[in-house]
Amino acid sequence: MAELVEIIGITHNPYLPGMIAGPDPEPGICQAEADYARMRQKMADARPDVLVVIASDHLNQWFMDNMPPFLIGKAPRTHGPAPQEVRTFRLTPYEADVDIEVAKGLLRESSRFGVDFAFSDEFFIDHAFTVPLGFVRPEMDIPIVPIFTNVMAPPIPPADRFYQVGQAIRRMIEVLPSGRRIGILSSGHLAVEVGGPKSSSYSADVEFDERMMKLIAAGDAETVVKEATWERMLQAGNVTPGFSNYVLLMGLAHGRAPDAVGLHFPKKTAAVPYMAWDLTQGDAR
Amino acid sequence: MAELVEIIGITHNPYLPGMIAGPDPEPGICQAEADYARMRQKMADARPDVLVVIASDHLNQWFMDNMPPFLIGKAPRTHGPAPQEVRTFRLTPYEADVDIEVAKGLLRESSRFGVDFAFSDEFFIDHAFTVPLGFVRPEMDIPIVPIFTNVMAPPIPPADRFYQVGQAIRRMIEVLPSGRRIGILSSGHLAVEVGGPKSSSYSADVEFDERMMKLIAAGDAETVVKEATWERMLQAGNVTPGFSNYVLLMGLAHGRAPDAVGLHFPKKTAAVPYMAWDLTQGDAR
Amino acid sequence: MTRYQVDKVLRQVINDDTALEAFQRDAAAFLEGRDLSDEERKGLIDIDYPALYKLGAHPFILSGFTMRVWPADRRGLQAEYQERIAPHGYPDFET
Amino acid sequence: MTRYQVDKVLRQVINDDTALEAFQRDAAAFLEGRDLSDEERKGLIDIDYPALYKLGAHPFILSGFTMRVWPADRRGLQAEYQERIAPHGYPDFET
Ligand SMILES: [Fe+3]
Ligand SMILES: [Fe+3]
Repeated sequence: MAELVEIIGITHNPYLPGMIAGPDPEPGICQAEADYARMRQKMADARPDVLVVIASDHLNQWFMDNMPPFLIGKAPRTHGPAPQEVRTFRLTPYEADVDIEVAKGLLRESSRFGVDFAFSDEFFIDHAFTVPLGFVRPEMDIPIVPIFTNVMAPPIPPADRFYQVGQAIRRMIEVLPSGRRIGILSSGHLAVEVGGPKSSSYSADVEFDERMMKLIAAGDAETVVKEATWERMLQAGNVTPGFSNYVLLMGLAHGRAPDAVGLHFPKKTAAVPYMAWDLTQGDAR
Repeated sequence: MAELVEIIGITHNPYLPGMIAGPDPEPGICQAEADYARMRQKMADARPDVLVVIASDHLNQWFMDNMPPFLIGKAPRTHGPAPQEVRTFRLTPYEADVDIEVAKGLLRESSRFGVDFAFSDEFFIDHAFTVPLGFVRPEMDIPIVPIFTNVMAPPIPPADRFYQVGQAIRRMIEVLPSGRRIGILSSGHLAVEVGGPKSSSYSADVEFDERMMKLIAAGDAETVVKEATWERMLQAGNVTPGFSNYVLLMGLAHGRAPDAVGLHFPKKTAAVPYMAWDLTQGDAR
Repeated sequence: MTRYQVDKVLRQVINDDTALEAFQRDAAAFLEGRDLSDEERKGLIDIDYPALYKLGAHPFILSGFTMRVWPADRRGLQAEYQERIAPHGYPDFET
Repeated sequence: MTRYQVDKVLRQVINDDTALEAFQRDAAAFLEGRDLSDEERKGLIDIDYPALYKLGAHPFILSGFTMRVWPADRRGLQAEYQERIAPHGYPDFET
């Protein structure tokens, strides 16, 4: 049996690494840096053998010619982000081994737990993976298992399906024959708009951000699922459905309130959330 | 509410159309021709507005770079088979409109019923679709909704998942807002070997074929699911997992015994099965 | 329903340098044979992003495409983009 | 685990006439830069289908590939194929 040791959710805002590294960061950015350093420490303290990373792809790779809602990558090694992302955001590349045994184990168990994962033997990871990995494990020394979710190309699964899939992944991990210590890292969004009329240089909907993070902090998955409809998310900002990955994390945590959670509003970019569940001491369900 | 009016399962053996059209067909082939003419008449009598066609792709299109277990096609029109299939088997092309409203409806409902369909806006249909469509609706005048299943690239979903997905599709159809009359056409295999040591010029495993068709005739889905493991199917012939689509049909029929079922063993090719559930008169569950 | 075909063009131009060059050399030729409406074709050829936005092009790749192929000075393009699409609100971009 | 890369070659050669021509013109050049083991590379270059079968190439596309590229007389190839791979039984072909 594999052991789930830590669940961490952060943003994959591709501007954030540059803002942190840049000259004279504003207080909100310094706060993000400190928060994410804490997340890095948390994951290190949990001593995972493998990081299951749950994130999206920004139509860089999976497209509407064959768009799976949930896909597991199982090539031996992976890297990212895409060249045009490096160009646009000046991102640092990330490379890691894939833990094929765990990837195949999850894939094999998935049907039994009612989830239909697509799989891929040839893929890369875009900034939704490389940005959070760069924050939480810049050493690039822990093998990963990438799980891609469709949050970009409608129709995307509704929030309750993300919640159910999170619960199912938890159960799959619990029956994996490998004795691995498994850390979960996921990235998503709060309210963000890209390519729409709203500016992307601040939270696109502070009310949505505060409301949702409050519900997450309280472990109130039921209300999150009820309120985070496609319509409400889109109204908050046209790429806000990336929020769905946080709902999946709530499912992975079986609805328990996180051990650490926070939200900051830098002046020049989208809100910066974090949430973490520490599971090494056992998890009161 | 849409209405499910007929479910038909036949083979997609790409040699069969040529054997039927060829000079001096043997009695087993004449029998197949008569059986499949009956299936065509049954579907015509059910007067479907749309054919939901459940079949596989032979690595012609979906590959292990992005292999979804279940995918719905929703481009406005489709055609097939692939050029190299036309060349190899001298198949007649098939072209049809796609009923986008029904395709999108199923896709949208799927999460609610616990199925994670991938979707595609750009695809073709290979011989697994065009052969059965050529038998059952050569007029090419009814819009289709193609549902692709992965039965070629392991790991494929186990038989009980195919059964569950069949049940779920039935429920999705029942809640579709469209008032359409829906016919289901599916193709699969019994024991067949391609590219393995066994010859493909007769059933690769008569015992498997007879056993499974007897169980299908009896509506004994439970035993089918128990016995049609990946190992047993592979032992019967290395592409036998295409049988899984018939298991899905049993799920669609909620385990009821078919109204018509048959099996013939031509001398020079794989066994020719058929199964049909007539639902226009209501379905006793 | 040719919205998918528009998105496909946007994405090819963003992701594939050969496609980008072909598009920039002769957009009409690049689009030939594709199943696009006249409006969509014209919108792509003219890089008329407000028109494409209104027709339901995926906003994420539409903005990436526009930033990539915009032929004139790009200072202020972001602000101008937002302002010019704003009247169209939030068109459905499902394919 | 480079079995996927073998299957990818088989499938390209079957599906894509340009790939077929390139493979037939110079198989070694066609395979350059691909992540294949020495055994797999040699098996592909020599069209040594029993070796590829034994290594776990997908039987369905391996036979399609072999029928497509076999350089000699193809009468009897089907029977010969079955006979020559038979000693290897049923290798796992999961990627
Ligand atoms: Fe994103
Ligand atoms: Fe088949």
